[in-house]
Amino acid sequence: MKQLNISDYPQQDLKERIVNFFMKFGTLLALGLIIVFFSLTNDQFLTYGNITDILRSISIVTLVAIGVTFSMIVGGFDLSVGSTVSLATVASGALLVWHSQELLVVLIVPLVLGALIGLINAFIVVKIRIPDLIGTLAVMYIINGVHLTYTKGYSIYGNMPMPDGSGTAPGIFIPAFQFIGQGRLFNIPFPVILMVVIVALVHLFLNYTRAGRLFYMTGGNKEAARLSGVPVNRYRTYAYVISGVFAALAGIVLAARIGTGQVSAGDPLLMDGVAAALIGYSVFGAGKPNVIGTFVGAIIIGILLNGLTMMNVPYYAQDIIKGGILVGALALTYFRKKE
Amino acid sequence: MKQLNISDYPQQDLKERIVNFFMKFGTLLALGLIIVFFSLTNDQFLTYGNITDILRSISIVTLVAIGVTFSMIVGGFDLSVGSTVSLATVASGALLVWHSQELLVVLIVPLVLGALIGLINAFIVVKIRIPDLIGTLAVMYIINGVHLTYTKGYSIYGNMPMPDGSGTAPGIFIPAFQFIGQGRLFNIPFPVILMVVIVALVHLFLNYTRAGRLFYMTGGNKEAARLSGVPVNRYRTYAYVISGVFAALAGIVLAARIGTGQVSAGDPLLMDGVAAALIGYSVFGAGKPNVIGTFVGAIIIGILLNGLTMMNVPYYAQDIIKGGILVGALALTYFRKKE
Amino acid sequence: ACTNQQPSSQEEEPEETSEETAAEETAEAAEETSPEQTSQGSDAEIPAAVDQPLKIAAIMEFSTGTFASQYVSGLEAQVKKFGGEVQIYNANNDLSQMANHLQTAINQGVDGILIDHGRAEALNQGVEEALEKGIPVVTFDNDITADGVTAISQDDYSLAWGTLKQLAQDIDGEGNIVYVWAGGFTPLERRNVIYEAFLEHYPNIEEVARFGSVSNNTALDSQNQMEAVLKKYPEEGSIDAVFAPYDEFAKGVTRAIQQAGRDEIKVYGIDLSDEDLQIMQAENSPWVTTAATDPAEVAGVQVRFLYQKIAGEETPSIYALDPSVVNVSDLPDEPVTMADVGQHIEGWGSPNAARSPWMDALEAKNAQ
Amino acid sequence: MSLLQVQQLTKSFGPVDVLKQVDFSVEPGEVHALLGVNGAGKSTLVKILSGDYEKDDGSIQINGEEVHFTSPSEAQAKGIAIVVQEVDTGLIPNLPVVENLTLDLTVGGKNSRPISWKKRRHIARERLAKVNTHIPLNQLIEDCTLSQKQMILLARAVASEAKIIIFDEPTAPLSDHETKQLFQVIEELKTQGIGMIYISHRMQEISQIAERMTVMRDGKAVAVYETGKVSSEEVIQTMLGKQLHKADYHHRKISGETMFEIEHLSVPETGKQVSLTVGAGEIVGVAGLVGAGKSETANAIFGVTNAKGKWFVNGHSVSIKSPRHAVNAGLSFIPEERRKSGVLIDSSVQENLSLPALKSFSPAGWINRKKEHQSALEQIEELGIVTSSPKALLKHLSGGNQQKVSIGKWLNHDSNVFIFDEPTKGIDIGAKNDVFRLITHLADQGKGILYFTSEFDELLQIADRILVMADGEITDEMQNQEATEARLMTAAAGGNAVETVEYQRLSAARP
Ligand SMILES: Nc1ncnc2c1ncn2[C@@H]1O[C@H](COP(=O)(O)OP(=O)(O)OP(=O)(O)O)[C@@H](O)[C@H]1O
Ligand SMILES: Nc1ncnc2c1ncn2[C@@H]1O[C@H](COP(=O)(O)OP(=O)(O)OP(=O)(O)O)[C@@H](O)[C@H]1O
Ligand SMILES: [Mg+2]
Ligand SMILES: [Mg+2]
Repeated sequence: MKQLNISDYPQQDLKERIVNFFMKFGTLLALGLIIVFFSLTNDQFLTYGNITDILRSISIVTLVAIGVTFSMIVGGFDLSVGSTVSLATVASGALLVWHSQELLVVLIVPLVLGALIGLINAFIVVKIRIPDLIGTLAVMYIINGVHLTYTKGYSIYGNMPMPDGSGTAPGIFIPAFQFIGQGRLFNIPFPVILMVVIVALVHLFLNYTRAGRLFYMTGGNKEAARLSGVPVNRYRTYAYVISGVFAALAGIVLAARIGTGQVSAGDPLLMDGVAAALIGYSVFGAGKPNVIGTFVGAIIIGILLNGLTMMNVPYYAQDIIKGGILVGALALTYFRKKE
Repeated sequence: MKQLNISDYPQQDLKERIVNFFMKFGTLLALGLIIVFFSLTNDQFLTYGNITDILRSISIVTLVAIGVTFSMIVGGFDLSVGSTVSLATVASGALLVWHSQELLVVLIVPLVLGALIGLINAFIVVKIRIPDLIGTLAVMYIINGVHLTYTKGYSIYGNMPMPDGSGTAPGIFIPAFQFIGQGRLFNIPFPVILMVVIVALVHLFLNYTRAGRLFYMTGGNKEAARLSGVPVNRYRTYAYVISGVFAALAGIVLAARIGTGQVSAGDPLLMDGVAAALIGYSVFGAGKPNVIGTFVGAIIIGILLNGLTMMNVPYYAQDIIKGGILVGALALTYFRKKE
Repeated sequence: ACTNQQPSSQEEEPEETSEETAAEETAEAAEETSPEQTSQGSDAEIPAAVDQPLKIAAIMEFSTGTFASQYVSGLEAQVKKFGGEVQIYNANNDLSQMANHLQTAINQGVDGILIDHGRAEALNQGVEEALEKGIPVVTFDNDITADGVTAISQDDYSLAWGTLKQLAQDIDGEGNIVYVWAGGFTPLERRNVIYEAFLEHYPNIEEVARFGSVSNNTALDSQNQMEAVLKKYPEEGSIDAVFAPYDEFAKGVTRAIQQAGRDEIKVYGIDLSDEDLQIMQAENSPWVTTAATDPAEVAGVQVRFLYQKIAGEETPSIYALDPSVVNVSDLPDEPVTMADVGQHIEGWGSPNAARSPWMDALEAKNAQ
Repeated sequence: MSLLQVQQLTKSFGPVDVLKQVDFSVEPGEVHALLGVNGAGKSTLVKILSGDYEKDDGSIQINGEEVHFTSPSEAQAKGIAIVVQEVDTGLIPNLPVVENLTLDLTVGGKNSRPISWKKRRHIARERLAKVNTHIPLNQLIEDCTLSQKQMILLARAVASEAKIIIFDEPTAPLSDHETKQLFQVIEELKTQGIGMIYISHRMQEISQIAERMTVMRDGKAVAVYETGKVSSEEVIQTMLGKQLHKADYHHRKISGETMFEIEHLSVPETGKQVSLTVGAGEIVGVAGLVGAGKSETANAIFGVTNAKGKWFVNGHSVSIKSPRHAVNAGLSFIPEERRKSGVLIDSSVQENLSLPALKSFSPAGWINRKKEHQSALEQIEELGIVTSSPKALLKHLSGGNQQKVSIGKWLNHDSNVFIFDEPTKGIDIGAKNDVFRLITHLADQGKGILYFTSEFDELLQIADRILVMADGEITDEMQNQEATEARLMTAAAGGNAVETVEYQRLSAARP
């Protein structure tokens, strides 16, 4: 066995070790400090009720962020997720209210739409080779237009008057559907259970299945992956489809949560989803997209919103803090990276 | 002169020539067809009044898009321009209304703020080396927060009640300032003159000066430019600063146009500015950011908006067309590009 | 084509109406003018200027929310009844776009312009140009004061005061309230003025929390933020009421309270739509009171004023619709829609405001 | 029956024929070496065998079975493994060593059971043990040294249970010690009946482990020899297609003035120090094997990397912290990776040519386009650049012409010292001669030339003085007349070279 070459692994001095520590645990440390701070300033912060509320409030963003994580893992980017959420929200609303469909249909159609949007994105990015950011931006425009055109700009709610004036819509948001967004199992909000299960499943999928690792390989070095026999374009396509499906799922949960097919409801989720996924890079010094990191990122954003609202900080000042946290997390990831 | 090497430049067959023609002139052709179509369907479309109106309506977007073009030329991206526009709009409003400042101050302070934001972006992207998209996204958050916090979420208009309840604001939007957005010189709207002059100047600057050339060289191949003695990081910094200044200028024109320091007014400009700059890639088959192309891109977007509105197409359906045009223009640029 | 005599007729009118400062009086006056016009007008003979398919432009600052949707339906319905065609120009919250749209409409040579929200500074220039070209303008909830423009409003001040008065009565002038608000929107800023005055007027009412943001997902944001506030004040009775002066706020807040089971907290909102009615009428709904005007009716009045202008009739320069305070307790148990709120709430809607006698004939003619 | 039988294999890239009817075979338990100058087509041949490229024509048989690969996985399925020349195309930089070592299990594995990382680590450790190496399994590839990466690729190939393993210059980045380990592994594989293709430029190694060798020249397999039955000189002559004459070198008169000098330049990547001098009008060649650290040294001299040391131009001390400083100090640099750092391929010929001296075309900041165009035309004429016009985009030029532009752009600039790093890489023989003519011309004008290359014959052809670099340090120095291929080779291989005093001093100073 060869001896370790000392000069290859120089003794880290204290400073370097501190820097390394912060790169690895800085984000979690920040999260911890935030939690400590909020629980000191407010004794209601660490109650069971508040914790489940925070988790419930981030469940939708987390789903979107997981989709974004997938597209980032294969080295892409999907800006169309926000509009896909909107489309799915409106689609499930329309199916329930305008067409009185049953639960299964209401769940499947939006998911299929999400997958379809993913395929369109993949076609544009993988096949036509338009850079991901720009291609998915264009798709975002188009989907926004489509869903607004479909509803003529109206939001959809139970027994609404039909936009074309043909009387009252026949359907309502049925309780079985609303359960997805508002129900509780064992006193835990259903969307929280959904989120945690999905985070766990995706984590297992990405780390313990062959397919999961192939996503990472595709993103890590497309050429090397191709030479190792990975069908990289297929996996890139999968990633966009998965991104679309997760956005659609988020849209369904959103519709169930607000009980309305609200137009453009998904728009604000894009930025938060992207932010969560990016903050995730820095968790455990992963330096790459990962679902646990994404989850932590979503939690940080959710906790900030909750805690700052409790402290009566106006929403716009919260943006400053959100941006600052983002820069901090990113600096941890990128500053020490050479080249 | 040496002879042409025939095998390097094989005789193009007809199909290839057609494809090349479309790559070069496809966008302009599309613009032409759009104009013909609208003028046939609406006899008010090609009136002097409508044409100047279209130009005036795109003047603000064009200024933003020129800034975006600069960041793209050096191979970067600036997502913070929209929020910079908002900040500049609010800043000039506040200076006029809350502080009754004179014209010069009202012009200079927002521009300085824009330059400052550019420096922050450059610091984050060039120095800390956070990827441009993400870094400027974070800055976008922060600036949004800052400008909203400053106004406490209020829009600023002449003699408004002060947000802190201390009576009525002393100042108004003075006519000299409003002239920037609403005035006319020789029966041409002032912002149109401003826009055309700036497009011309920037075009000359980028194509005929050393500095302009070095911007392109920096973006063309950072490493090669650096090895040729170009201070690439300095030019990247300049580009972000210029981007910030143009966004601030757009904010000033916007404030003068609407006579209000409207919070978040710049947000919608980001997407349109980016879209205009990207469409510009395909104009004359340039394949790279260029200010004439950007101008054409802004004109296409403006004409579409104007013409479609005249045809009573709802605004959301216009998004579909905008997205479609974007994909088309991009496909022209990228589809034939091999790896 | 049809408006050349109009400016002269308008010039006399404003002086008369502007003396009647109180909004309510104006409203009455306007209502009363209708029968008068019957006698002076031409026994339901349709004026030539309006007896043709007119092109009307509606310039809107935004169209999100159910209020806007129902307002648009109201516009379309009324214009259609008159045989015209209305084109909606939606600026999507972008004031400069709104100014552009106004210009586009003028270039189009429309017969009349309706403006919904927006700010005078941005639109004055366009409005003046329209008036110069003889295109009549009627605004809604906007601060344009140009001569010849009829400005209707749903009177944000009375809206806010109406619902706040109810709030104060219900909690007996004493207690902790939560305020949902965001700046940047004229109606909200106006309502805020009344709110500040309200706090001064009732020193024993204390604002314990304030939040709010207007996004594309206002209701959900409000819901999440209200949840945080509820968690901060977990004891029953620590919050007595929420003032949510925009129905998207009220929806989110209501949902948060319902899901937290904190039914003791009551919500006082502004605006009303079919969806809002459903939420308010739900069992044990915390949303007990709202102050509102009927958006469709606002639209109807606005259109009718415009047609009167086109027909060359005199119209007031300002007209404020009477808001009504809708208490759930005043509504019956069965679900009510916007169409029949009037049966239960006194003064809801004023279907005859700004109605000229020929309008019935015109509507009848176009119904065929 | 041969394990692998290649017949009449043909491949072209566009108009360029890279492989011309190549015949080639490998027996079980045999190491078959592939030799040839740069660009002879060795890598292309093995890339076809490993499924990276598709063949145009000809036949490939494995154990007599005709195969046609359209993707790397097909080749893998037929039992062919490759250790690629460019290690970075075989590894995923942001994933840990363990995962890269067991990549085949991820890609090719059939079972759908969850991955057990414990098992994977175990396998990875075993695989590394097989090649006698130890690398921390959780380390990311991007943090690995080049030799570690090479060993990982080796370990993976050995573990693949392939019938045929291809090594494309495996020892280039390896130390002597690691090379020995590799050879042990290869011997072991031989006993298992595995056939191996071994590409290397090091004659010594080949005679040590190969049974047979095929010499390639200009896309053709020109000869097959059995090792031991042929002299190195004969092989080299076959490789080059001509006798290697030093006669090509014309002794030039050099004034003896020192033009450029560096002292104790610490090169960050290699961790070594370098000192050298270049006289006015002198061409100083720096010879070294691939991976010797030449590019790193050249970059450090030009201020590309943040190196510390002393620079003297014309006897004046200058401080060089960035390429900009170097340019201002009168240095010019033609980097090895032309497309990456030498030229702007999306810009026009004219823009490339005027870049370093742009100031002289734009006295007041305003570019005199006429002058720029005129100067470009002159340059094109003088350098013999084949282009449709100065406005043509550089990417439409052939490699040799791109290289001429990469050199030509410095000619406008008032430079005293030219640093070339593998200037003939990827260019054909004609262009190569043009480049040599140019370099000699510059030297004749009294410029100092520093020429880094791993093509020793080139130095024999044009360098006045030759320094040899091994492992980041200068290990030998000779005048052109004293130089022989053998001496260069031994010094470059680092092993039993005549170590200079400087070298010993520095080694002693190292911790
Ligand atoms: N993808 C490609 N496209 C065009 N030409 C190519 C391509 N790959 C290789 N070539 C050309 O084919 C020729 C042979 O290249 P190859 O890499 O096989 O040489 P080699 O013998 O491996 O040389 P070296 O010793 O430098 O590795 C070279 O002239 C090269 O420029
Ligand atoms: N990607 C890398 N990671 C780690 N070390 C590297 C890497 N690339 C090069 N090195 C180190 O730098 C030294 C020099 O490498 P390089 O191949 O650039 O040398 P060179 O002499 O210029 O060879 P070439 O003939 O390929 O130009 C090697 O010994 C290697 O240890
Ligand atoms: Mg090779
Ligand atoms: Mg090198």
